[in-house]
Amino acid sequence: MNIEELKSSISAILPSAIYDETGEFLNVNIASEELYPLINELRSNSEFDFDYLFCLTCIDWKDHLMMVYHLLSKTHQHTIVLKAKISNRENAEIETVFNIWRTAELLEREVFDLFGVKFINHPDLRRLFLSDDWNGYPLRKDYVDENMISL
Amino acid sequence: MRILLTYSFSSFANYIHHLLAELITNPMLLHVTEMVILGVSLIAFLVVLCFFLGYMERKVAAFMEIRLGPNRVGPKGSMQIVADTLKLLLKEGLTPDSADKFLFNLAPVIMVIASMMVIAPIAFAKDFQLYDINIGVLYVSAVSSLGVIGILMAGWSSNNKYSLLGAMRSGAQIVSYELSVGLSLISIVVLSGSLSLGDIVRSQENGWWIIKGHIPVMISFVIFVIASTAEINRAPFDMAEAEQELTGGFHTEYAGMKFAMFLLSEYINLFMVSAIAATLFLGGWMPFHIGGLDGFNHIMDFIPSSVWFFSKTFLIIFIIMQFRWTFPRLRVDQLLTLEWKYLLPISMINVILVTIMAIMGWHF
Amino acid sequence: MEINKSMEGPLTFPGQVHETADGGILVTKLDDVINWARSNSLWPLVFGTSCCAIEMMSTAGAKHDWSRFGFEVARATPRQADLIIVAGTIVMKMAPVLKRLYDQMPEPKYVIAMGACTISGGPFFYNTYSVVKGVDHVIPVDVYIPGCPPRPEALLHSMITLQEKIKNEQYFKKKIEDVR
Amino acid sequence: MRGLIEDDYVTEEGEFVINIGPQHPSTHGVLHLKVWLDGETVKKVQPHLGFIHRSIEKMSESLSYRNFIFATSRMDYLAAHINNEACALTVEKGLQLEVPDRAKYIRTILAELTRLQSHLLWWGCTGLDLGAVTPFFYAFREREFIMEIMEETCGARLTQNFMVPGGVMYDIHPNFQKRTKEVLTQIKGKFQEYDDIMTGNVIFENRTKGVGFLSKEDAISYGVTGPTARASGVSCDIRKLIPYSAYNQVQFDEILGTGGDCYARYMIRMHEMKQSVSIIEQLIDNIPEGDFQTKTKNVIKLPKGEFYQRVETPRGELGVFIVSDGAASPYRIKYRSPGFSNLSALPLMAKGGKIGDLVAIMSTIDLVIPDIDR
Repeated sequence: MNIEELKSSISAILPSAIYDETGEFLNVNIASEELYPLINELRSNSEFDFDYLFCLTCIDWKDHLMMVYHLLSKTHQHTIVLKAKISNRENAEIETVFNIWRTAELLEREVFDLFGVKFINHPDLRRLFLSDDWNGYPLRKDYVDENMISL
Repeated sequence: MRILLTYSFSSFANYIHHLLAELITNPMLLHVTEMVILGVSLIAFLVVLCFFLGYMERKVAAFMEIRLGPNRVGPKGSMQIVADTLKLLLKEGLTPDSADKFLFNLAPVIMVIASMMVIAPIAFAKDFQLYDINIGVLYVSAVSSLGVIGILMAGWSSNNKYSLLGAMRSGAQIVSYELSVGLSLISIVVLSGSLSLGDIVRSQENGWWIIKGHIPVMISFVIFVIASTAEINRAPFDMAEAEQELTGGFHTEYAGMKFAMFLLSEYINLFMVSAIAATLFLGGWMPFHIGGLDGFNHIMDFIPSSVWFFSKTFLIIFIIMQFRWTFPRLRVDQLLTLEWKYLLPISMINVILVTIMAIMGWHF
Repeated sequence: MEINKSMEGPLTFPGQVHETADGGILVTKLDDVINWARSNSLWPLVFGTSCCAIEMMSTAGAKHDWSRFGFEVARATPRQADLIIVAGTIVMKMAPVLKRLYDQMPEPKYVIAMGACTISGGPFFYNTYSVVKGVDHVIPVDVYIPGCPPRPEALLHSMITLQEKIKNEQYFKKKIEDVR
Repeated sequence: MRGLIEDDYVTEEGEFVINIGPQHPSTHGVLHLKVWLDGETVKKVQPHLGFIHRSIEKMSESLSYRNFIFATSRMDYLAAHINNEACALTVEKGLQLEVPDRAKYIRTILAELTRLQSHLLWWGCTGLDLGAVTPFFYAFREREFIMEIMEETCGARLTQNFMVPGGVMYDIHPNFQKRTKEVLTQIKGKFQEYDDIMTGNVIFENRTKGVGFLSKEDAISYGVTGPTARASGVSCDIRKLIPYSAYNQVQFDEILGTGGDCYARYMIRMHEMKQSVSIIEQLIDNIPEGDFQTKTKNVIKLPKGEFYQRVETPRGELGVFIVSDGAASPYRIKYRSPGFSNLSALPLMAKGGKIGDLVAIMSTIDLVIPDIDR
């Protein structure tokens, strides 16, 4: 599927999706609540068949957090980037995609550890890199570390 | 030249005996004194031997691994092991708090004693044998399996899961491989008709068993070397230690002198196993003889019997060391599969073959 | 030669016993023997956290070959090791582990801080929330080697430096002073 | 010590838990594995990470686009060139900068040399992990020659820091081509030796064949890449799929296996070494004349946007994701490290095996822990 076909197919599932084609891949902006139904469809529908989640991360845009999913289909060789906006910074929550791509288990734990996004239904949501008594989420822009030496 | 040929340690022992008999008149005291002298010299001999074996292992490893090995301490690095031992003796001897202290400290002692006891019936040279016990082969196989008690004790008392796993592995391993070792020893007992190690050596006067006994004895020799490598816990059968899996295995918690004792017992075991293999299969101190060729045999007799014994033993030690530095380690279930599915059936059939050969007189 | 010798001071006759500052011939000689054994048999702990560990492995390799000095008996368990080469960055989560490893080693024990990370945090010294800025915040260090990562020759040099340090230790003399 | 002891040590009847790592000879660094055992059989494995989490991503947010590249040398230190190259390529993608052909060739040759030395080290360590010590020394003998070439041209042995946005930092050393060819001849002669000592060994085959099976579907689902995935039959060589640098100018095969076990992974890497040699041989005599670097401004500012670059490291697919807000340093950087995803499949592969199998699996998926923890 090329970009136009992807766009029309996704719009059929989720009309509220906003597209951004400035980058290398097709970016699909959605709200965090809309993520799971769409992503489930993207995986299970054989037209999309996005079987490979090659990057899962989060960006802190100061007023909101944004989850970024890079998806690729090994069979069709097409790529899209899903961006789910989480407006609530203090109590950030999003559905886990662990049961769709197993690789998400550790990646989501990493995001939880460094950004504090809670993944609903995640089987084992603990800190991954930092010790369990760590305060704060270091990759957030407002994280202040007293040990830090700024240049 | 005549003196050199007939020279044996018995004359030396007799000389010391007479010397002491003149000084000490009480026969009981004399006996005790001789025993003490014997014990001290034996331990000294074994420790020096272990220094040498440790040095040899470092150098063989270096030879296999295209590097130089120790060469800074002493000439050609020969004092390296002395430094290591001295350092281990002077190191803090830790006993973990939660360990069973009595068993923890007893285990290395048992290991060393068990391995040293095997020395008794071994003939180092012509007429040089501590005690030619008439059931020598039985004694050797019985005593050499005592070491496993030390390993189990060490593993259990350390209160460490790695140690316990190592000890359990080792228990299963040594009990299994004992069977193959025993069966391959039996093939020589069948051929020579004696359990005494002295008699077995003398029965090889017209040729070593490995040559006289054709292929069946060669098979039992190979099985003996493999199984005894496993019995003394050396790579590729070092399941009890398995550095990459269990960090240190049964000796994970041991430090300083107690660890040195484990090393000591490892090297004594290595030597003993090779010495037994050399005695049974390669004729011990017996020179290379071919039945009927008297002239040739006479020339071979010029080489002292102790040289024959030690060169055979060290050849086998070298082979076992090469195993260690070349082969990957077996997995624990493969280790037992190898014994119960391959070595044991082969050696059982082999014993029958050897027995038939002995009855029919097919050997030389 | 002859002239120099006579200029050193008053002549002594052979066999004369001196009152030495270090507490006697026997103790000094024993110390020498102990130091000789300890310095020539430094068994390192297999401990590498990052890049420097690879250079440590290179040092063990055939070209640099630390076995020449008797260092090749790398022990996996801290109980049997004399020396811990901290090869690589130590982060906050690793620091208690390192401390425990150090505590598990029996005396005498030595530490080499290998590479910039272990000296000061190295290239990760600023704006990171998780790196310990120097391993000497956690355990005492005997020898520091700079470099990112240090060359194998530098590691060998540091180990020889450590040997020299050990050769000047006075184990028995201290014992005697304690008794006095 | 929290994080080490507070976890649930819940065991079933007859089970017990051992902690492998953080300091353990077979974890290749400071990985901590909590292993539930029933006797010798592994019931469950749980990786605990973060013992070398150096927060490279956070640090990069305060470094300029020239400098952040060099922090990645310490990430996967066995593939420092390739990490640097990935970052440089991402910045070039953002700047839409054309790199001179000469730089492309040099990058590719150095990347393949890096791959070769990384695989050599892996081969030696696999031997060591399985209990054979000698392969380690054989591997390091050849690796030292490559290190010498690196040192001559880049000035460092391990963390070369040779790639800059726009090309490479310096021109190659005059001896570079001659010595590389010498070393290649040397290494090609040694492949047979490697096979002799390890590949055909009965014990080695028993230890690796049928051990740590990973199916194709699981490999994709777990995001496994590199030789580990290719052994399961997943075609994922970025050098073939999305050629970068000079990979579109060379002929090479993507080695695919079907076994999915440790032996297949081993064989893939052994063949990849030969492919690397062949790639370097094709390029080394044809390095075009010209600039080795496109001049860039002193302060690089990427336009606003997001840039993603995938490259193939010896361990798999490295992704560099830069989010720029137009400033002189990145707003957010994410490294999709190959080891991280490969490790996530370890519990699946190790389940039901023995402790010895766990060690074999860990060594054949070739973990580099700082690459996982970043």
